[in-house]
Amino acid sequence: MKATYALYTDPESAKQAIVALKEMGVAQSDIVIMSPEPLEAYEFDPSEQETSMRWVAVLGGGIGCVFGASLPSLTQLLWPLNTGGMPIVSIWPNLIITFEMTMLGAIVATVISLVRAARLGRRLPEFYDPQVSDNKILVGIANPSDAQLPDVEQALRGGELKTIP
Amino acid sequence: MNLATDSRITADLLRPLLGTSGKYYVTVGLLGAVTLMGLVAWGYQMYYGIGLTGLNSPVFWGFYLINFVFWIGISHAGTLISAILRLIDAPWRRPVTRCAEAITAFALVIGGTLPLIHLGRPWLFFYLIPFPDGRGLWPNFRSPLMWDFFAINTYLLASTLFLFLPMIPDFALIRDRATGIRRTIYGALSVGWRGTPKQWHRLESAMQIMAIAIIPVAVSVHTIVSFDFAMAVVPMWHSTVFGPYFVAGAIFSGIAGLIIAMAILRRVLRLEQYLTALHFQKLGQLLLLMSLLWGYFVFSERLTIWYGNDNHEMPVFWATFTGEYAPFFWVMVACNFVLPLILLSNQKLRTISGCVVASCGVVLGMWLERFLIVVPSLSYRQLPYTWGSYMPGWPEIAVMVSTFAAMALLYTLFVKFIPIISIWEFKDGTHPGPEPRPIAEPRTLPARGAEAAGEAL
Amino acid sequence: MEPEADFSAGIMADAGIKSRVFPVGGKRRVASLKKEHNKNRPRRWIAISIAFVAGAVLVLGIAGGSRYLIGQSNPAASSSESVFTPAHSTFGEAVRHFLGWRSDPVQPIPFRHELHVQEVGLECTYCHSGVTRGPVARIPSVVLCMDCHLDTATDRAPVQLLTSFFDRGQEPPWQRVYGWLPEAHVRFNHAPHIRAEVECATCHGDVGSMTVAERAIDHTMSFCVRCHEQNQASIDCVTCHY
Amino acid sequence: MDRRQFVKASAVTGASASLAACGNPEDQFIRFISDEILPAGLAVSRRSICPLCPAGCGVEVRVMEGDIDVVRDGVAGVVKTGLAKKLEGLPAHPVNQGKLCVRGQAAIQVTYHPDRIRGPLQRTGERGSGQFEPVSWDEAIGELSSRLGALAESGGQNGLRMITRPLRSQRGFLIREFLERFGAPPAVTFDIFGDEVLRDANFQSFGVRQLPTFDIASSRYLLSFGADILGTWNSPVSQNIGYGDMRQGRPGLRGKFVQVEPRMSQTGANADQWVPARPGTEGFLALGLARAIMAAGTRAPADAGRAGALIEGWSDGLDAYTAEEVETVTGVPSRTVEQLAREFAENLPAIAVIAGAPLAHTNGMFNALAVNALNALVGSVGAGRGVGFTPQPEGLEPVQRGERTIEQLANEILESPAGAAPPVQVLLVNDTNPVFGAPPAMRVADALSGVGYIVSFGSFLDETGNLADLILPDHSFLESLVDHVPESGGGRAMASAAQRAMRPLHDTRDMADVLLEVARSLDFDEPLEWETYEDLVQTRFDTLSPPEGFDSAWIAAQFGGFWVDQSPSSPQPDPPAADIVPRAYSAPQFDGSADEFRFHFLPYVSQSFLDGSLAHLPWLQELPDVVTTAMWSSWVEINPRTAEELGVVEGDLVEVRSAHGVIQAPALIFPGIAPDVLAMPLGQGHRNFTRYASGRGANPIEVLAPMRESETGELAWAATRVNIARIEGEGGLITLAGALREDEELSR
Amino acid sequence: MAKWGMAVDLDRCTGCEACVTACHAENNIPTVGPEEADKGRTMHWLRIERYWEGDFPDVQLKFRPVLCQHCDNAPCEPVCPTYASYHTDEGLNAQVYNRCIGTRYCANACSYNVRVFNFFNPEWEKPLDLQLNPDVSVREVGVMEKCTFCVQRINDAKIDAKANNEDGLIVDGALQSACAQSCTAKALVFGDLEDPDSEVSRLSGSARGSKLLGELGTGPAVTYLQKESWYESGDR
Repeated sequence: MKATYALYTDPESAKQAIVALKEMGVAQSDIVIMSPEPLEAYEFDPSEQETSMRWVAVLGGGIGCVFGASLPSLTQLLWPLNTGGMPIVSIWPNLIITFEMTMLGAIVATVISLVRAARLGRRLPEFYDPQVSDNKILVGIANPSDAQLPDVEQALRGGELKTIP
Repeated sequence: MNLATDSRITADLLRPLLGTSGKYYVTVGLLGAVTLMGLVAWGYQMYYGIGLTGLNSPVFWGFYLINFVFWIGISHAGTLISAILRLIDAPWRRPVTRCAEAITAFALVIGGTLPLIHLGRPWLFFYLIPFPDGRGLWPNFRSPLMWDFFAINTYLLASTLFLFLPMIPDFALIRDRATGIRRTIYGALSVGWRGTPKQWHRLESAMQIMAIAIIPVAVSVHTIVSFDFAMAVVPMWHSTVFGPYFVAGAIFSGIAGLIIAMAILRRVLRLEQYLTALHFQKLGQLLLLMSLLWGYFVFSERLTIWYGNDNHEMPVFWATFTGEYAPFFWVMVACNFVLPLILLSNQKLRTISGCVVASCGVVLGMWLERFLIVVPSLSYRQLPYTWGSYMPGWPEIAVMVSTFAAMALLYTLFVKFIPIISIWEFKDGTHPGPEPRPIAEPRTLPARGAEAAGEAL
Repeated sequence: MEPEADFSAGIMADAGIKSRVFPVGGKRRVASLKKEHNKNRPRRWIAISIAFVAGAVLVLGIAGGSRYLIGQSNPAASSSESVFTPAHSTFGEAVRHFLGWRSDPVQPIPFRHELHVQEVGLECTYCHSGVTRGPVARIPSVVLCMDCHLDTATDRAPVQLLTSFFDRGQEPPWQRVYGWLPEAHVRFNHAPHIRAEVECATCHGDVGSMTVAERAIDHTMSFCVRCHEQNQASIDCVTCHY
Repeated sequence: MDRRQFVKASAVTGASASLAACGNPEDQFIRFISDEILPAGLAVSRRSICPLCPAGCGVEVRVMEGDIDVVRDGVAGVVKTGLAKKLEGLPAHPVNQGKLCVRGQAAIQVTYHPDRIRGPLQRTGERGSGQFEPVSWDEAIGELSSRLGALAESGGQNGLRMITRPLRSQRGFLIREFLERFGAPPAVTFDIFGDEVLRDANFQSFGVRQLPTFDIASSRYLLSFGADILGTWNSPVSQNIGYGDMRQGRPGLRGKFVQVEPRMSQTGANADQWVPARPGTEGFLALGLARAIMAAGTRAPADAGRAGALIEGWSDGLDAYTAEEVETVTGVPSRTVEQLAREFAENLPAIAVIAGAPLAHTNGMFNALAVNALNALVGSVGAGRGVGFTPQPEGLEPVQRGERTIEQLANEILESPAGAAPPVQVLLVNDTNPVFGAPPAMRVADALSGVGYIVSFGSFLDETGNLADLILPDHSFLESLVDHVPESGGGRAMASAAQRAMRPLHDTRDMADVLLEVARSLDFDEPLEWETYEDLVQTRFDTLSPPEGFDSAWIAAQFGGFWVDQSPSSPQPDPPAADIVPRAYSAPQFDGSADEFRFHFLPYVSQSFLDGSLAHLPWLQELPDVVTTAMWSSWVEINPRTAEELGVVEGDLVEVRSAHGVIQAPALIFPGIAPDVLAMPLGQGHRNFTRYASGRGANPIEVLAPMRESETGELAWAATRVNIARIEGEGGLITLAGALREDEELSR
Repeated sequence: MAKWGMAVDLDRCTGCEACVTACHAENNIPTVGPEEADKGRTMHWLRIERYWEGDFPDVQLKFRPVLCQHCDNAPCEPVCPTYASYHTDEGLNAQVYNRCIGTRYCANACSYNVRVFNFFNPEWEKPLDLQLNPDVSVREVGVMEKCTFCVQRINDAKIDAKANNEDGLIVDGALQSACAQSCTAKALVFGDLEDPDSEVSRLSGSARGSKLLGELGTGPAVTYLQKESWYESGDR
């Protein structure tokens, strides 16, 4: 694949490049940004500030809760043992199991949603530059059309320009 | 954003992963051998029977469960603390969190093994796992041991993930510097991390949610551990204060453990500038707080028992207060209450070494506390005819020693493969705002810095 | 906020120099890293071996020492050299018992059940006389066999083998086909099952049509429990385990 | 894994382990055809008689099929046979009515004991070295016969002696016949803690040389002077049964039980009132009560009849025994004396019992006579009146014990002139252990070493058996025909008999049959007319009148396990015509001066081991003594105050020293003992008695002085004074209990 | 459905300990030897507790046979994670050896401390093993065990009754635990508490009856009939 990008040593110039790209009409979603740190304060990509992860967690918790509540109760009901006059299903202990399962559900769901949302767990695409972890900030676009190319390079001039043929 | 600082941080924190001295192998070897000793002792005990321990009637529980409670307690250092610190977003948390969370993960693994060693027939432990077998038999969910089973496994999984997630960017960082097999491994571990704003943001919010979820789990775990005792009608076990009492104690010993670990890391990994006096100051204050809390719990527990003057509980009370177990009791009070009070309440004494000394005292004291909870109560049960006492057998001692060795071993290996301080979080902490910070005047390099690269650890 | 400020200052302090000390660039770093490894390799093995020797000494030291201090005596140790564990004679046996593996019985004489049941028309209880009265079905004594075989089928090889056992005053070393491992703690009683008119075949398969009896049915707990449930027999644990 | 290991493994994992054999040919082993067909997996019940004490309780043996190792013509293999699995009381038996005591329950271990002698042995090493080699029965019996034959020819019949425990079976009769017809003196019976004093006293008071049978169940007052009626003495099971009913068997009526003794025994622990009296003054106390009763006028001296007449001053109301006098002599408060007297006279039928230590003083006979008189005074003597005597079946009366004591025998051997032929050429030892049981002062061990040839019938290598030259191991009682004539415990004449309950495990033979075989080979002038011991027992039993439904008492006896005289009332023999010599109280004499030896030493018959003959049974070794909860050890009981004063705490090793010996044992703090008394159980301290008892604890007999009861010459084993000192060393006291007291501990 | 229980008349009990050995013989209970006994690992399912009261000469000794109380609300049952310790329909606190993994939690929870643990594998020096009762399994190392009220006898009696009695019920007295059978003073009485006419029901209803550690609310099936003093009773 082709890509054109520049590496910046400081967030400011990176931010400027992004603005420039936007100005020349590149959609935010097409701009590829990689940074060694969150640098959330710079809001490289305002569109990414929204997430539904906490609701996923709640859902996961719900599933865990149901499981945790049914596992002991059902086994106690379906395979009852004489408890010497005590109730077969013991609510209080089951609450403990339920609680643990709920939390487990929530946590697992969070991780799964993270993997999904952050597109983790897949092979590294060619379009990546190890220097990002040398504290460079990468700004660029994938598969620029030849028409765009000069403007893009113009927009990215602030940094050390690179292209992937 | 400052390139020089960032790369210096990167270099400092990656140093242990790069150089490996002979000392390191010797350490690992020794620790491995001692750990091995514990396993050997366990095998020997399985062969001849649990009778090799000092356990007897009436003291059916001994060192194994004391250490179980102890390590589960230690495990409350990490995740709980770092979760709280994350939520209140205390900036000084950044260098601390990972080594704290690592303690949790390892302590849980060790603590979780001890009940198995404690079993009379460990090879049948799978009876505890709820799975549909042909006999239509399920574990008994009424048993506090089952609650333990669930709670500890939940906690272990949760805190492992909690430890793992923030490591991903660092893995990516190492991936980009490594070659060959290492690159593949770290590449796999970094699950294709690129550092896009989306990834960063999702990671941050995931950590937020996990932090919220994991605190109640941590609290529940040690509460349930306390239920192992509180659910039995044994003198001085059957108590409502046990839940919070244990949780407080756990965090207490956890912080102490964390302080000791940090002090060692600081010295060995040359992290003086990352784990500074400030951190020990903060943790010291926390430790002092917990010490007071612990003292409050002990007082209210003891007072209630004493005032209630229950026939069956008083023998235990007096045995620990003035009787055969009194020495342990008073040493415990000294270590857990007096010593921290002296060392930590005073700004001058709350130095790094002061904190470490106090922490060592607390770890000892908290171990004694668990001993005093388990043994005296079992020695003095309701029927005086059955009273007895307990003396550990050699496998119990061997296993106990090896648990500490195992902790050190796991930690040593951990710091060898993973930066013990979260690099990206630390960097992130160094420049919160858009406008770059002024760079201080260049100063001459301290002599130590030069050879640092060569003989790291 | 006071402490944070001077804290970060601690980091920023000598930032300038650091850039010179550690020039950016992963590759070089990796190279030097490799070098260090080569440098360490010989030292490493020496170190490891030393460490393990030291460790072993430590193991024995602590184990033996504490044992001496506490004066642990170990009766089981002295009395069970001959067996693998106090509970099992060999390691293999321990594993087999744990996994419930049981090798098939090897019978000294190929006793033909089908012949005796179908052609001769004997009842099971003729030989296995214990079932109606008590727990044990019992493998019949050779004496019972000789009731008939003193003069029946004396020309057949198996019968002659049988007779030779009898003449030596010995039982043929029959091996049990069914039965539970001691760890199962099962106390089974045939009589009530017979009274409840449970067919022999229900639990033993159609032995009447086998030659040498084989373990046709695996007596797992689920097998017993299912049948007990179907027939409203007690499934209380201590009905069988005590 | 060889066959032995396989059997070992199956031993570990129990009966069902034969499974382990499946499919592993190396685990196959030869199985012989069994000659005993039992219902598979089912129990059959057979009868037997417990031999461990003279009570003679009937036993129901639970027998089930099992595998035993055997060697048949050189081939090792296993064979199915009936094995005794459990002993229960025989429900119909008049003595124990289906109950069995702790020792009877453990008796089964005698048969299966790992250290049982498995065949005849011949000494190879030095005498006492314990080195033996197995020999065949023919050789062994041949050896014995030839030696006896030689004796007979040389006219030295006197050189054959026999020591046996008191036997109440026909074996006693056989032994008497054997020795008589051989021309040897009668057997010496050895039973150091026997009740001869009481038998004599009963003979003088009531004309019956026998231990009494108590009707405790219907009595309202039970006053015991040192008698361990609920533990070990006389017929404990029947007495326990009676005691239970006395307490709670009669709605609305609960008898009172008073125990007089300086050290609280298991029996004393059950008393409503426990009265410590100075050792040896029990008789004085009894007469104090008698005086008070007579003074109260409820009873006249004449009521006591002959028994009273034996006490000096009885006829004129025993003025010398005022309550105050009693207090000064016995240490029992005069208030208590009057109270006891009142209660004893008011709550009839009332029983006074005396046995054990009170009779083992120099004035034991007087104590016994005093208590007999007290019984007679309140009219509780006679059939169905509290204190009775079980009539003995005519023709089956057990042999009275020989005149000579072990001590006399020992002296005879030791005093024989040096160089001369030893007076005892052949010594037969049957089921007794004088080397362990006799005080060193009697020098039994030395004497035995001077004996020409010692033959033991014992089943175990004990101290005496260790000195033997030839060991002809006897069957265990489960393996042999047993018979017994109970001395007490029932209202009517009775005799028990039972065939063997199981086949012999080892290559052993019944002592009686061996004697008969030897006798045959010796051709006496008047030979023993019985082929086997069974013949003998049968002929003897058939002299009894068979109960209806049976044509012979022998069959009846085997059928039910016992025979009971059907005749409506069994006659009491008349008192002897001998003239009456009244006795006056004489203070008990003690060996050792009170200032040098501060403490009375009180050895007592152990609940588990009796006189030590049961110390080899692991169940009894691990049985926590009910009063002290001690196991696997022996101990010295000390009053807490004394211990404090001596600076001794529980478990300390102490040295008990008398003028005749020293023993070491751990101290045990014992609130129920007088400050000037030390007590110690018998049974431990075996030098050589199986893996379970050897070298364990100390033997109190070793410090006993050879004091004698003044009239009968019996050993006064309670008349030794000792002192005690704490010494360095490991006490080795093992107790089960964690605390002495309950309420005090809990409300501390 | 029966409910098995026992009455212990402390006024009859003489501490003769016949029950203790009878229990050993019936239930294949091993002896552990002096070293282990010293560590407090004896295996008695039934023990006779004795307590001293007062000081010489006014000293008294109390005996109290203590065996598993087979509580209705047993502390040992819920704590077992594998249901090895559970409650049967007939009110027994059963112990299922093959299900036991040896957490020893039940032994802690039991306030009477009547559960014993196999710290080592039991050993019977041959030929002592020939005496083992085939009706009772031999427990191996790492397994908790306890008084079963002689469940093997209960099961046999039930099978018998089903086969032989027309109503299929066990006759009172026909079934006895080993300890009760041997008890010389008839202090131990075993039977069915559901059957109002049984000896044990009658005794359990006695005015002298009390439960051991009753204040804990464990609901024992064993009733202790307290010792009387002579003056209270006497002639009534």
